[in-house]
Formats: sequence, C-alpha cells, structure tokens
Amino acid sequence: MLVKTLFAGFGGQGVLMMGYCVAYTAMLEGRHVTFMPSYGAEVRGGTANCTVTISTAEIASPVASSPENVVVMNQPSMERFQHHVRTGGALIINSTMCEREPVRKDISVHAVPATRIAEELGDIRAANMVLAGAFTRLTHNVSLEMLLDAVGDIVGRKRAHMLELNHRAIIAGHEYFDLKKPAKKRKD
Amino acid sequence: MLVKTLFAGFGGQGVLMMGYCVAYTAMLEGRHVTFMPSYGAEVRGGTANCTVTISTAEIASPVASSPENVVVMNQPSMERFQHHVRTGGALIINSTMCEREPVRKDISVHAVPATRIAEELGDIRAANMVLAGAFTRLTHNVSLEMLLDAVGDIVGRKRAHMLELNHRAIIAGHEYFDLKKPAKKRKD
Amino acid sequence: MRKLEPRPATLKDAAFHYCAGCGHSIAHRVIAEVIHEMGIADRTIGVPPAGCAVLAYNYFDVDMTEAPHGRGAAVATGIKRAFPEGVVFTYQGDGDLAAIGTAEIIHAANRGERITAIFINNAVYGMTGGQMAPTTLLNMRTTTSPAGRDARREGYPIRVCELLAHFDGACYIERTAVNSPRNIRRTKKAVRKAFQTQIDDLGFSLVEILSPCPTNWKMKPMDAWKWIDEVMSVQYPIGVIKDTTGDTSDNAG
Amino acid sequence: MRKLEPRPATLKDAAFHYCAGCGHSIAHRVIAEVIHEMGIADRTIGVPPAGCAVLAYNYFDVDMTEAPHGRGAAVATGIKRAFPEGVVFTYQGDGDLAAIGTAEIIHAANRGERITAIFINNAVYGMTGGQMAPTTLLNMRTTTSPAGRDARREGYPIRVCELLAHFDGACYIERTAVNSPRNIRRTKKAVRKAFQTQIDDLGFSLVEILSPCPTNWKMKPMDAWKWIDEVMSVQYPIGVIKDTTGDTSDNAG
Amino acid sequence: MKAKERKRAHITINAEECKGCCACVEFCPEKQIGVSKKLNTRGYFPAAVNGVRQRCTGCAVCQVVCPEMAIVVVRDG
Amino acid sequence: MKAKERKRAHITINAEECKGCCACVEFCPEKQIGVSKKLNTRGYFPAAVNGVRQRCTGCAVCQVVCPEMAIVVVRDG
Amino acid sequence: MGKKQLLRGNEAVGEAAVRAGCRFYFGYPITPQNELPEYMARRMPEVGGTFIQSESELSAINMVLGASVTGARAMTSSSSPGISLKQEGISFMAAMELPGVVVNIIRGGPGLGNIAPAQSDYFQATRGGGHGDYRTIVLAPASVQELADLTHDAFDLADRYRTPVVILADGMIGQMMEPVEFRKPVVDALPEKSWALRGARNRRSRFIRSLILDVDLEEEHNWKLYRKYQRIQNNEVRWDEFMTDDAATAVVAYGTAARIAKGAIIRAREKGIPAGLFRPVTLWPFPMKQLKRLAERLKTILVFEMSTGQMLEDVKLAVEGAAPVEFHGRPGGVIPTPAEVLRVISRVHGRAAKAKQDKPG
Amino acid sequence: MGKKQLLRGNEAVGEAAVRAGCRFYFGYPITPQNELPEYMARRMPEVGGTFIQSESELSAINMVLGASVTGARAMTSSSSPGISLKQEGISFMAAMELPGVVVNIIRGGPGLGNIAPAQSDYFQATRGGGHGDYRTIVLAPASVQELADLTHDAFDLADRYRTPVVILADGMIGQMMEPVEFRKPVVDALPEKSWALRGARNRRSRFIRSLILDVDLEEEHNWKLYRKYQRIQNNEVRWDEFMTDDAATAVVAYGTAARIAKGAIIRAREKGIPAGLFRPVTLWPFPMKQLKRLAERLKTILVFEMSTGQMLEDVKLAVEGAAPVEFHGRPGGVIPTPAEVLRVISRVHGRAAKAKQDKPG
Ligand SMILES: Cc1ncc(C[n+]2csc(CCOP(=O)(O)OP(=O)(O)O)c2C)c(N)n1
Ligand SMILES: Cc1ncc(C[n+]2csc(CCOP(=O)(O)OP(=O)(O)O)c2C)c(N)n1
Ligand code: SF4
Ligand code: SF4
Ligand code: SF4
Ligand code: SF4
Ligand code: SF4
Ligand code: SF4
Ligand SMILES: [Mg+2]
Ligand SMILES: [Mg+2]
Repeated sequence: MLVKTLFAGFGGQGVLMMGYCVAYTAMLEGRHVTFMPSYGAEVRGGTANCTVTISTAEIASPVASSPENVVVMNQPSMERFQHHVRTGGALIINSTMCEREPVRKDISVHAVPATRIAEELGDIRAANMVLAGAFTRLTHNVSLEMLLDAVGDIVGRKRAHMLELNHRAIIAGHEYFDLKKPAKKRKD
Repeated sequence: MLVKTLFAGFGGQGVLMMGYCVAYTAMLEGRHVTFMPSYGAEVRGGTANCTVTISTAEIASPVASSPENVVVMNQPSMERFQHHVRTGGALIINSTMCEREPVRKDISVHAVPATRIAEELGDIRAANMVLAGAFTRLTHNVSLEMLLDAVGDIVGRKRAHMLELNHRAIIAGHEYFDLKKPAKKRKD
Repeated sequence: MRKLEPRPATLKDAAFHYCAGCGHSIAHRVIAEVIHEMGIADRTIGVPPAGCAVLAYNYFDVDMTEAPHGRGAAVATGIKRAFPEGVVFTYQGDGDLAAIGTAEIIHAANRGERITAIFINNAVYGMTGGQMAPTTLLNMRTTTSPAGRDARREGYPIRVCELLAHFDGACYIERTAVNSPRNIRRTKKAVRKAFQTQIDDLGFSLVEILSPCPTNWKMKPMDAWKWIDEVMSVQYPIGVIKDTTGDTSDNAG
Repeated sequence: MRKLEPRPATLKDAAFHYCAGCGHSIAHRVIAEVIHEMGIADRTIGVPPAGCAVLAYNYFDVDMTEAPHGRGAAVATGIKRAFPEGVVFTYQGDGDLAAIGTAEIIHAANRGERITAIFINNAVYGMTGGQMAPTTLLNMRTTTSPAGRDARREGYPIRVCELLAHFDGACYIERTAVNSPRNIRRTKKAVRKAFQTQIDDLGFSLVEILSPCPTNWKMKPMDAWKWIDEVMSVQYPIGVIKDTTGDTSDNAG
Repeated sequence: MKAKERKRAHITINAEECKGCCACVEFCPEKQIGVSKKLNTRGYFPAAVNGVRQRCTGCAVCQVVCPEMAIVVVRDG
Repeated sequence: MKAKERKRAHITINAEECKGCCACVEFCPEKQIGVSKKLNTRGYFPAAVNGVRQRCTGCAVCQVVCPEMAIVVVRDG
Repeated sequence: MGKKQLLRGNEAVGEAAVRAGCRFYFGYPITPQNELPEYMARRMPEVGGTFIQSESELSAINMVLGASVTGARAMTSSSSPGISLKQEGISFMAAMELPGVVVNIIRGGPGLGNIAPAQSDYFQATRGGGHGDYRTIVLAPASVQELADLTHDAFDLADRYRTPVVILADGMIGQMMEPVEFRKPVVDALPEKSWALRGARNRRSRFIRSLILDVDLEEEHNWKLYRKYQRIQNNEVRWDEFMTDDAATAVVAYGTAARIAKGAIIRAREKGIPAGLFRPVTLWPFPMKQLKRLAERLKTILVFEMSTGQMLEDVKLAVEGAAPVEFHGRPGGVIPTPAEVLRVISRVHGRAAKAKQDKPG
Repeated sequence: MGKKQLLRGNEAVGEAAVRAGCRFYFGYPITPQNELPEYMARRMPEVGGTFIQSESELSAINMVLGASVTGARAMTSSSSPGISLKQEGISFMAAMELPGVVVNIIRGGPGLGNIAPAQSDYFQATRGGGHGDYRTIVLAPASVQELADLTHDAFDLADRYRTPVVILADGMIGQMMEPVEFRKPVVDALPEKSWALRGARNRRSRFIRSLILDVDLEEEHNWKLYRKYQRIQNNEVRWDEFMTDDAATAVVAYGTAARIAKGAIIRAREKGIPAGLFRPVTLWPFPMKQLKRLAERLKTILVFEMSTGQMLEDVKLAVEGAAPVEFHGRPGGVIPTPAEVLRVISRVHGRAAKAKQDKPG
C-alpha cells in the first residue's frame, strides 16, 4: 500500500509543518515514509507545498505527479492542485479560505472550515492542525492517536499551551466529519 | 640525419641567443629544427641551457638526453653537461671560463677562449657568437654563411654596429680552428 | 486628466516576483527610469547577479547577460572593453559583490573600469534563504549566524563603499536607500550620476542601495523600511562617499 | 673569540635558491630569528605561497604546508581554527596576496583571524618571470606592462596595508623593508610584534615587507635596494599603518 | 505650491498586483490609503483607497514608494 | 661605545655561498669589504675582505644585511 | 543504535558528520544544500566545533585543506557550480594526500541551471574535475539513511586512504526527509595521524606539499597515488543488486535514479518482466568486475541517469560488450517517475526478447 | 602564405589568435604559458585590441565570457591549476552557448605539481571538469605549426558551434620553438553573430543566460546542447594516421606523446616491426569510429600518454574489444624518449606475435 498526499497553501500557513506531522506519524507507525518539500524560486511567490508518501514497502520516489490526496489551505492552491489529484482520490479543502468550488467531479471533495475552527479555538495558526485531524479521519492514512503523539514529540511536551491547542485543533478537525453528513462521493 | 646540440652557461652569457641563432640558421637552410629552452625553477640558480635539434626529417623530440654536441660557456656547465655528450660526440668549451679539463675521453673536446676573443673584439658579450662560429666550423651542422645571414635577421640590419661585432665574433670563432692545430680526437 | 504612468518604458510589462516590500523592486524601477530618461536604453547592457535579482532580465527591457555568482564585475569588464560605446552596469547583492565577488569588484574599481555597479545591500543572502552576508550587522540573527553575528567568530560588517573609495580608479561612490520617498529620489539621482560618470569616461562608479528584505529579516515590510533608518544606516551611513568627477552639484541628494 | 652565528636554529642548513640580493632571503632569516627568539618553533605552522618562496619549507625548520596560489589566508584559517594553540603565519607575495588571493586575505582580516600574514611586496610576479603585480608602480615596465604600467589600462598600485587597515578585525599592520640594516632590524621588530598580536589573541596581523627583486627589476642588487628607498617607499610608506594592540612602545621601529 | 498640491487628483490601485506592503499607506501625506480586508488571489491583503471621498493631492508619493507599480495617480486638473 | 666598537674583530666570508650582491660592501661602515675578481663556482664574483689588515669593529652590519648568511663575524675580544 | 528521526537529507549529512568526529565545517550557501551549512551553524558550537561561512567555495575547500593538515576531520559542501570552484583545491588535497569530505548536492546544469535534482556532475566527480592524475572516492547514496551512513564512512575512508572523498547526491536526497537511524558509534577519538602538522614538538619539523619540481620524483609520486587508487579499487568497491539473480534485463542506476528504477522494476516483475537493478554505491571505484560478471548473464543493460549519459561510459567500460547497453536519460532537473522507467524497461526488454527470437539459438 | 618564422609555441598561439581576429585576451601568469600573455601584452595594443592581466584565472574566464557576449573573439590561457579555476566559467559559457578559446599548456600535476610537460588534464578537458552535461571541443596539437593552425581553427569552431574550445597542449609545445608559417588568411571581419549583445538598437532587447528554472525547459536545453555535441561528433572529428596501412601494432597517442611515438615508429619500421601511429587531433570529439575501424585490422594497440592513463578510457570505448589495448604512461612531467617507446613497442608487438604463435589459426 502506497499513498501520496500533497499539502499546499500560502507560506506562513504551516503547510510544511502539517505535512511533517503526518510524515512523522507514519514513521512512528513503523511505515516507510518520505517528506518532500517543494523548494526553489517559487518560495518568493509566497506559496509552499510538500508531498508525503507513506507506504508499507520501500518508496521509489518521494514526488507525486498525481497524488491520492491533496490538502489545500487556500484558493490559489486549490485551483492549481485539484488537477493533480488522482481520479478517485480525495481533495481536502480549507473552506474558510476557498470561495470557489473545485471543478473536478471524479474525486471526493471534503471541505473543512479549518481557519474558522482554528479561530474559534483561539489561534488561526492552528488551521493546519485542524486539516491534519480531518486528514486522519478521511484517509485513515495515519491514526489519530499516533498523530497526537507525533505532535507531542514535535511541538515538545513542555510547551503545554501550544501542544494543547494543537491537540484540540486536530481533534476538532477529526471530529468535524462525524458531526457532518458524508461528503459527496465520499469513500474510505 | 638528426643532430642535437645542447648549449649551456650562466644566465646572461647569451646561451639562449646562441642556440636560437643556430636554430634560425637551420630554418633558413630549409631543415627541420626545434629549439627547446630549459625552463623552470633552475633559472633562479642563474644557469641556462637549450637544446637545438636539426634534422632532414621530422623531429620526434626536441629534448636530448645524450646530444651529439654540447657547447658550454662556463665551468659549472662543463662539469655537468660533459657527461651528457654522446660517445664520439663533440664538446665545445669556452676555455676562458673553464679552468679544469673535462674528464670524458670518449668524445672530442674543442676549447675556444671565446670570452677572451670577444674581449679583444671589444665586447665580452659577443663570446656566445664566437662559440657559434666555432660550432659551424667544428660540426658543419649549419653553414657559416647562413649563420651570418641569420644573425643579420635576428639582430636587425639597422643595428649596424651590433651586427658587425657579432659577425666579426662569428668569423673569429670559425677561423680560430684554422689557425690552430686540430684538437685531439678531432673529427668532422 | 493626466495619468502618471508608474512603469518606465525600459521595464517590461511583468509583475515582480520579489517579496512584499522588497527593495529590489524599487531599485529596478529607479534604474529603469534613469536609463529611460538618459535615453541610453539602446546601448545599455546589464549584468544581473546570482541572487534574488537573478531574473532581472525578465524586467529590464535592455540587453542583459548572466554572470556566475560574484563575477559580475569581471563579466562587465569584458563587455565594456569589447563594447566601449556601451553603458554597462552590474546589479549585485551583498553576497555576490562583497563575499564571493570581492576580488572582482576590487580590481575592477582599481582598474577604473568604466562600469557602474549597483550594489544592493540587504544584509543577508536573500535568494538562498537568509544566510549571513558580509554586510550582516553585529548580533543580527541569520540562518548561518543563529546566535547573532559575533565579531569574534564571523567578523565585522563590511562597509563596501568606504572600502572601494580606497581605490584611485573608483570615481564616484554613493550610498543610498530605497526605504522612503526621499531616499528613493536620492537613489535615482545617484544612479544617474553613476551612469554619467561612466559615460563621461571618468572611471568606476558604484551606488550602494540599502534595501529591505522583510522576508529574511523576519519583519513586516514597513518595519523593515524603518529598520534601515534606525539601525542599518548607522552602520552604513547614507551619502556620497567619494566623488572625483569634479561635478558635485547633485551631491546633496 | 666569539662567533656570531648568522643562521638561526629555526633555519635548515640549506643555501637559498633566491637570486643575488633578493629580499626573500633576508625576510626568511628575520622570521626564523623571531620564531627562534620567541621560542615558538614547536608550535609554529607556516604557509608558504606559490611564488619565488614556494620552497620556503626547505629553509624554515618548522612545520609547513603548501597552499594553492593565493589561498594562504584560507588555509591558515583552517589550520588556526583546528589548532588554536599554534602560531600560524602565511608568507605571501604581492601576486599571491593582492591579486588572486584578494578575497581570502580581506575576509581573513575582517574575521580577525588570529594569523599573521607576511606580505612580500616586490612589485612584480617574481617566480613567473616578472609580470605586472597589483603593486607594480605606475610607469614601471614589466613583461605584461611592456609600455610601463598605465593607470587607465592597468589600474593603480594597490596599498595593501592601508586597504586592510580598513577592517576592524585587523589589529596590527606595519610596512617595513629589507633594504638596509635599519630596515631589516625594523622588520624583525614588526614580525615579532605581529606574532605577539596573534599569540595574545588580539586579531589579525600583517607585516608588509618591501623586498628587492633585482632580477625582474633588471637592476644590480644594490641599485634595487636603493630604489626601494628612493621610489618604492614613496608609494608605499614605511611605518605602522594600524595598531589596536594597545601596546605602541615598539612602533618607532 | 501648497495650493497646487491641494488640487484634485485620485489614484487607482491594482489590487491584484499589490502585495500589501503598506508603503503607500505609510507614506501618503494625506493618509488616503488603507488596507483591504479581502485577500487577493496571490494571498495578500491589498491596499485600498480610504473611505469614499478622496482628499488626494496627486503628490505621487504613493507611486514613488510602491514597489509593485500598482498605483496610478491621475491628476484630475 | 665607540671605544668598544673599535675593538678588534674580523669576519669570514663563505665565497661559495656568496652571490656577490654587494650589500656587505655597501653597508660596512668601515669599508672593510670589497669584491673578488674571481668567479665562484656558481658564477658570482664573491665579496672578499679588503686588503690585509682589517679594521673591523665587529658591528655585524654585514651579517645583518647578507642575504646568504655567508658572513660570520668573529669578535676577537 | 539510536532511535529513528525524521530528517532532511542535508541535515542527516550534518549530524552524521558530527557523529563521525567532524568538528570543522566550511561552506558557502547554495541551493539545494543550504540546510547543511545551516545545520552546522547551529550544531558545531554545541560540540565545540567550528563553523565558518567562508567568503566563497574556493576559500571553503582551502579551509578544509588547512584543518585537514592539522589532522582534524573537516568537510565542505556545495552544489554543482560551487563544486566546480573547488576543483583546484580538491586536486591539491589529492596531491598532498589530505583527507577531507566534499558533499555535492547536484542541481540542474550546466551554468546556473536550476535548483532541481540532477546527476550531471558524475564526470566531474569520478574523473577528477581538477587537473592532474588523481581520483577521489565517490559515494552515491539513494536514501537519507544511506546518505547518513555513507557520510560516516566517508570520513573513515578519507582518513584511511588520505584522500578527499566526494559524496554525490542530488537535490532530492538533500531536500527529502526520511526516517534515519544513526547506527554507527559516535567517534570520540580520531585515528592517529602520524603525518599531521601540529608543531614540531619533540620531533623534527616536516612539511606537506604537492610541488615536486624533479620530474622523476613527481612521476614516482604519481605512480604512488596510482597504486593507492588501485588499492581502493580492489578494496572499496560497493554496489547493490536487486532481483538480478534471474534477470534478463538489468537497470544500472545510482542514487535517486536507482530508487526510482527499483520502483519500476518491482512493477516490471509484477508484469512478468525479469528485470533487476545494479546499483553502484561507489561511483569511483566503479564496480567494474561486478557489473561485468552480471552482464555476462544478461540480455540487455539499461543505463538510467538523470543526465544525458555520463555513468554510461563506465558501464560500457565495465561491460566490454558482454551485453548490449541502452540508455535512458532525463537531464535538467526532471525527476522521472517509476512508471516512465517501467515503460522504458518494457521496451528495452521487448526489443531484446525480439532480437533473441529473430536469431534463435 | 606567410614566410617561416622561428616561434615559440606560446607565441605562435598569440599570433595565430590575432590573425584569427581575436582582439581580447584576458589571462593570469603561470608557467609554462607565460610567453602567451606576455606576447599579447605587446601585440594587442598594436592591433587595437585589449590585453588585461586579470586578478585571477577566474576573472579571466569571466572577462572572456563578457567579451564574447558582445560578439568579439576572445581568449584566455593558463596551465593546469589555473584551468581548474576556470571550470565554473567554462560550464557557464557552454550553457550560455558562448564561443571562446581556452588554452591549457599542461604541466605536471595534481596540485602545484611542477612546470614540466604533461598530459594529465585529458579527463578535465574532454569530460568537462565543470558541472553539468556539456562538452568542449578539445584540440591537441603535436607541433608548433599545428598549434598555430589549430588556434586559428579554434576560433572558427567556437563561433560556428557557439561553444568554448579548449586547446590542450603541454609545456613542451608551449616552450619549444619551431618554424611556423601562418597559412590561414587574416580574419578582417568576424562572422555575423545575430545573438550577440551590443545594445537593443532597432531591435527588441534580449538576454543571454544559463538559468532555466523550469525543469522541462532546462531538459530541453540540455538535449539541445546534446544534439549540438552530436553534430560536432559527426562533423568535426580530426585525426592523423602514420604507417597504419599495414600495421599490426598501432600506437595511439596525441600531442607531444604522438610525436615521440612517431619517432619510435620510424625506428621500429627500420627494425622490421610493422608499427603505426593513430593520433587523435580532436580529443573531443574523439575519433571513435576511425579508431574502431583501424583496430579491427590490428593485433595490438598501445596507448601512450604522459599521464597514468586517461585517453586510455576513450580508446577502450572506441575499440570495444576489437584489439587488445596496452598502456604505457609517463606522468609527472617526464618527457619520454623515442628509444623508450620503441622498447615498449617491441615488447608489445613481440607479445602479440607470440600470442598469435601460441594460438595458431
Ligand atoms: C558559485 C555559486 N555559489 C553559490 C551560489 C548560490 N547563490 C545564489 S545567490 C546567492 C547569494 C544571494 O545573496 P546576495 O548576493 O546578497 O543577493 P540577494 O539575494 O540578497 O539580493 C548565492 C550564495 C551560486 N549560484 N553560485
Ligand atoms: C592558480 C595558479 N595560478 C598561477 C600560478 C602561477 N604562479 C606561481 S607564483 C605566481 C606569482 C608570483 O608572484 P608573487 O606572488 O608576487 O611572488 P614572488 O614570486 O614575486 O615572490 C604565479 C602567478 C599558480 N601556481 N597557480
Ligand atoms: S528574499 Fe528578501 S531580497 Fe529576496 S525578494 Fe524577498 S525580500 Fe527581496
Ligand atoms: S626573481 Fe626576484 S623575487 Fe624571485 S628570487 Fe629572484 S630576485 Fe628574488
Ligand atoms: S498621490 Fe499623494 S496624496 Fe494622493 S494618494 Fe498618493 S500619496 Fe496620497
Ligand atoms: S505600496 Fe504598492 S504594493 Fe505596497 S501596499 Fe501600496 S499599492 Fe500595495
Ligand atoms: S662587522 Fe661591521 S665593520 Fe666588520 S666587516 Fe662587518 S660591517 Fe664591517
Ligand atoms: S652580502 Fe653576503 S651575499 Fe652579498 S656580497 Fe656580501 S657576502 Fe656576498
Ligand atoms: Mg543580499
Ligand atoms: Mg611578487
């Protein structure tokens, strides 16, 4: 089993951190994993993205031209990367920052008002964690528990306040879909 | 026919000019010729040498480990290079500057008091031309006439005084052996 | 009704890729305006650097050629010697000019090459992500001076104008900034004078432009602009550092 | 009866390969005397250049390592950082230090590397046969400035001491010569003080030695020695150029 | 001079080219410019003319400082 | 001091190591040194002590200036 | 055995170097290797080491040379253009027999090129981009774990053979994060270096140099180096094979290209194509004999590089015609996909099979 | 047709360059090529050209790059260590498709080595010592006359293919004097260069660069260069054969080694040994097919280089096992003698003859 996920958004939205947390979780789960940041002159443009590949076997390439999942944190990233999602794959959207709907009909689209949820939790910078939580719920690519653990390692258990905020954001994202009726064409 | 001659002396004695004149002469005679200066850190030591190769056919290598002829302008060069002369070859010595006799017995040795002759002609710096003249007489490697011509080209016919001095020196060197009884083991 | 066109004809119609509030954008416009106003667009050759401005040829509508990182002054020397009618300028960052390109700029200045160097001092390596530059201020944190630049370990911030003023071939050297309307106007005058120095065959000219890099300074753009006034220009005082052109009328800025 | 041994113990028993009247020979002896007298032979590492002094390790009886042409200051930096107890000196010609090695010496000085540069200024490239150096005087003929150095074409003679004095990391900089008993003694004091500056962990030190190259100047040795007094030291004044050691007692020379 | 500067002018801001650096906001002597609350498609909050009625003098300071050349000053006079 | 300097000393010159640069000749305050007329084996005319009787003070200037360390000063006192 | 960490390739190099006893890092920024100097800038002060951002790549390699002279373990890193600038220094270090580690995180070239991953500096690394008869050991990792492991080994090899060692990776391996475990023990005491210079205390002074004016001695030195290089060729060849036992077609690839090829080979096997992978880990010494031996059992060889074909020459030199050699190259920073390589494998294998059919027996 | 002059190799390069229309020389002193910059320092002012002794070899190559951008013919020269410093610039010129001539008068290496003649920079010249997928045309003269001729051609080739051309000679050819005749007509008008930059007058502005951030475009650029290199390989191979018609043993050698070998072959023939010489004149493109064709008729090949064996690899790549390849190398600045090479030829030939005897038929 090999699954690739692309995370994208503006620089500063914590896109790389989101991908890193997911990749770290997979490592804790003992899986093969690669995390590949986009790098380069694009950074000037203010957008960032990364690809996380999780597999039960060795990973040939850490990049993805057509990932199974795409998580986007804003409108421009959605516009651009929706076209990358593999047919039948999932597109997870930070709906607070995306006004328009994606055009793709052959993929499942999941909208999470991540920025709004984070704002409600007290810090819009936690929007990435909301999406990470939603990601675990929607893809089962990594487990919620391990993600919480991973974030514990990464944020550092001493920074209790930050950690708690992140944990709450992850759980909120995870639970968002329990409260909500299934997305169209949703699949596990 | 391929003949190599090594010219050696202190820097400033005009060793390279002597070799160059001989090489130039050979060129005028339509022969294949190479002129190879020694170069390198040795220059600091104040000695200089060069090898002139003259041939009727293409020349494979412009250097010589055992040249047919060696022309030396001073004692240290004589000490060092007498050992390079091919058995049966010729060693031409500026006897004014060489106190000791060469030890080699299997070569013909020709002593010319070149510096003294040059001094008599008015300029000790012409000692190299005296030796060049002697060289034509002793080796027949290049002709006297052509050497005079060559030096005309090189010194430049406008510098009449210099040219005349050089011509007189060459001729003096050439004629020196006519006035003198043949050297031991002398060969043409 | 009269529109004031902000884009000089010597700039291509392309949006800058620089970060918000970056000084490169303003420096580009100012240089383009000078080239336009002096009417030299058809004989100007620019040499952009490796640095954030590496794509400057996408903006300037004059002939341009790349140079390896730091070698702008040598490339410009080659150009100018082969095309003396040309107006040749390098556009170089502080990493490019004051680190890897130290020898090239010094010897071009010393030879009095008739070229103009536009030196963008933003106190960091912008393009590669905010490493320490020779011009990084003491105690300033960068990705390669994470504890703040320490004189003992990393040396002192280098004052390029004062250094190059040392050379007899250097004719006109001024330091300006692009962090206020006044400084931007001053920069324009300086660039014009530097080009004129070259055109008048007087010698080497250089304009150092203190230029905000909000991204790597980790400041909001306007904080970065203010920081130039409050901190950076203390180490790097704005003004004419050297002028042997004989024409000092413009030096007040 | 008391023999005054001319050869310090820190010089190997080998005749110099330098030309008659060459300043390298004297500079070598002076440095060796200082090392001997300071008792630091067992922790000194020297870095000879590409240049006439490339074989300096045949003379100095201390540990030495080669550096690529011009990179002495970088090599010495590596050595000193890895062996801080050491006394590390570079020995560099004007081509080596002021042309190809410009960037290295400037940044070493700016970082205040605890090394000492002995800079042999003979105004030409000696080893390679007398080409123009950055320090060649105006109108001086060399094999690559056959019409005499022309400022317009070839730039101006570079004053290395004054240039390096610009850098805050440079702590002690003096220019001397080896063309008279007095200047030779002065040179010795300067070298000692430069080493002391390093040992006292104060910063970068450099001694520029005006050094005759009779061969490439095409002068008799004593004419070359006099030329230093009469011509060369006008362009390159002898004296302490910078001293922030706090100890100025020796500066009179 | 003052009188002349006071004469009517207005500016237009290209909200898509603006990167929200706030230089114009900072330096407009008449405080004519503020920041929009709406992100543009490149992810910046662009500058916007303050309020409805402009008291712009056409001094062009905003244009001089704008790194993106996103501002056009129109002198109505 | 003067008296002390005047005391007897002499020098020896290694004619083979000498390169004939004449620094000692030039700088000896007592003009004790001249140039030999005989080339040494390395092709130089070496320095040589002038005349028979030396008036050397042992000041060692010659030694200080000699690039080849070819001079040894011997203070006889 | 440490625990697994999720590390970026560039950082893994840094940590592995520190664990291998490297205390001197000199470098100059260039993408895509910046995280390495940045890591060292943070890490070196923690372990009492030295980090200097030098004024240029040239200075950096010469600082490495200087530190190495004292017996210390030192390294520098850069990416393609910066590595070109180090060639003189590398040639000097090889000549002076100084150990040292040079990391090249290759980007697209020639010239400024771009900052994407490439394998176009193979010639430079394996043939000595500098002047003179010398070689450097060249190690080519295909994962972040292997990058860490080889970095450690690089210091050992450099010291053992007194020669510079090049780690040749690309922007992908430098930038990518993967789980890494530092398996080799931390080096506390460096190997004794009897040749190092730390002052002539209780011994005679000595020097280290590459200038040998006497041509006979210089020739001797050249042959001495040559013999050393032969020893390295005999002892230090490393390579990896995957599913080659019964393979008819083998892909020869290294580094990033090899791991992509491996993915393609797994899929090829699923499709019934008997493909395998031969992966040189040391690019110099190249596993000549090993590849020859394999080639004798093969129908075809497919050389796959992220370049226009450089290792290709070594493969041909190794194979000596024992099997036909085909080439697939993607230069310029393109990261090819396993699917693409699979297509090429299928084509090449199909052609070989057909050729066999045409000439039976 | 000029008259014969007795010229030093280094000076012949200078005069040939001037006659070929080169008006820009930038260089830095290094033995054994100093007479070239010194010649240019005198000569350039006479023809209205520019000579600059740059502050370093790095600056020199970049000045050449700059002059070339304007359409001028420009050159630089150095010897081994200095050529290493030019590798970044050469890579840039190749990438930017800028003509230019780089002369390497090789000396003994690696490192500072010595100043005697050597052939140990073959790899660097033919494989691109710089980074990225590029090649330079490499011309290897064996006499001063040929050095002059090839210098002239170098400028034409550089312009025709918009690529840097390397002249690879050694200290012997650089220092030696031989009669030279400048046979090619003096170039008065340079070829039109539609791409050159001399200000955007009556045309749109343009730029020359090597940075291509888009990997697909950079790949395209790489393949474009690759196709150009193939064109060069098809059209510009030069080589020379001597007595190969009936040869059983051929010596493959270039430059100085080739002329020494020729002397040996003449003597071998006198002794009845059927030896011949295959001399590549272009080292890149290497005369692959031509050597292969010859090899098929041979018993043995003896590669003879003044190095530990670099061209050897190209010979093996060319010959593809068609004949056994033996090697004789003299690195470090040694100038071998024809007598010595004759001994090796005799031995190698004898061995081949014996092998034939042992396995008759
Ligand atoms: C030889 C070489 N070394 C390093 C680099 C990488 N590099 C590109 S730009 C740059 C420095 C950028 O800093 P600066 O010159 O200050 O320009 P800025 O981006 O700040 O405007 C570096 C190190 C390169 N392209 N080539
Ligand atoms: C990279 C490189 N370029 C050039 C040279 C040749 N070279 C050796 S010494 C030298 C310059 C010598 O001049 P200087 O430094 O002034 O020392 P001097 O001989 O005058 O004491 C040069 C150019 C070299 N060895 N390496
Ligand atoms: S990184 Fe700095 S210098 Fe570069 S574009 Fe951004 S703000 Fe400008
Ligand atoms: S060439 Fe000059 S510097 Fe070199 S040894 Fe001779 S006199 Fe001294
Ligand atoms: S023109 Fe002047 S007054 Fe009008 S908006 Fe711009 S800065 Fe303000
Ligand atoms: S100055 Fe320009 S870019 Fe900055 S906020 Fe104003 S309009 Fe936008
Ligand atoms: S010691 Fe003094 S007096 Fe005696 S010879 Fe030497 S310089 Fe002259
Ligand atoms: S100073 Fe020394 S080398 Fe010079 S002439 Fe006197 S003894 Fe000889
Ligand atoms: Mg900068
Ligand atoms: Mg010098």
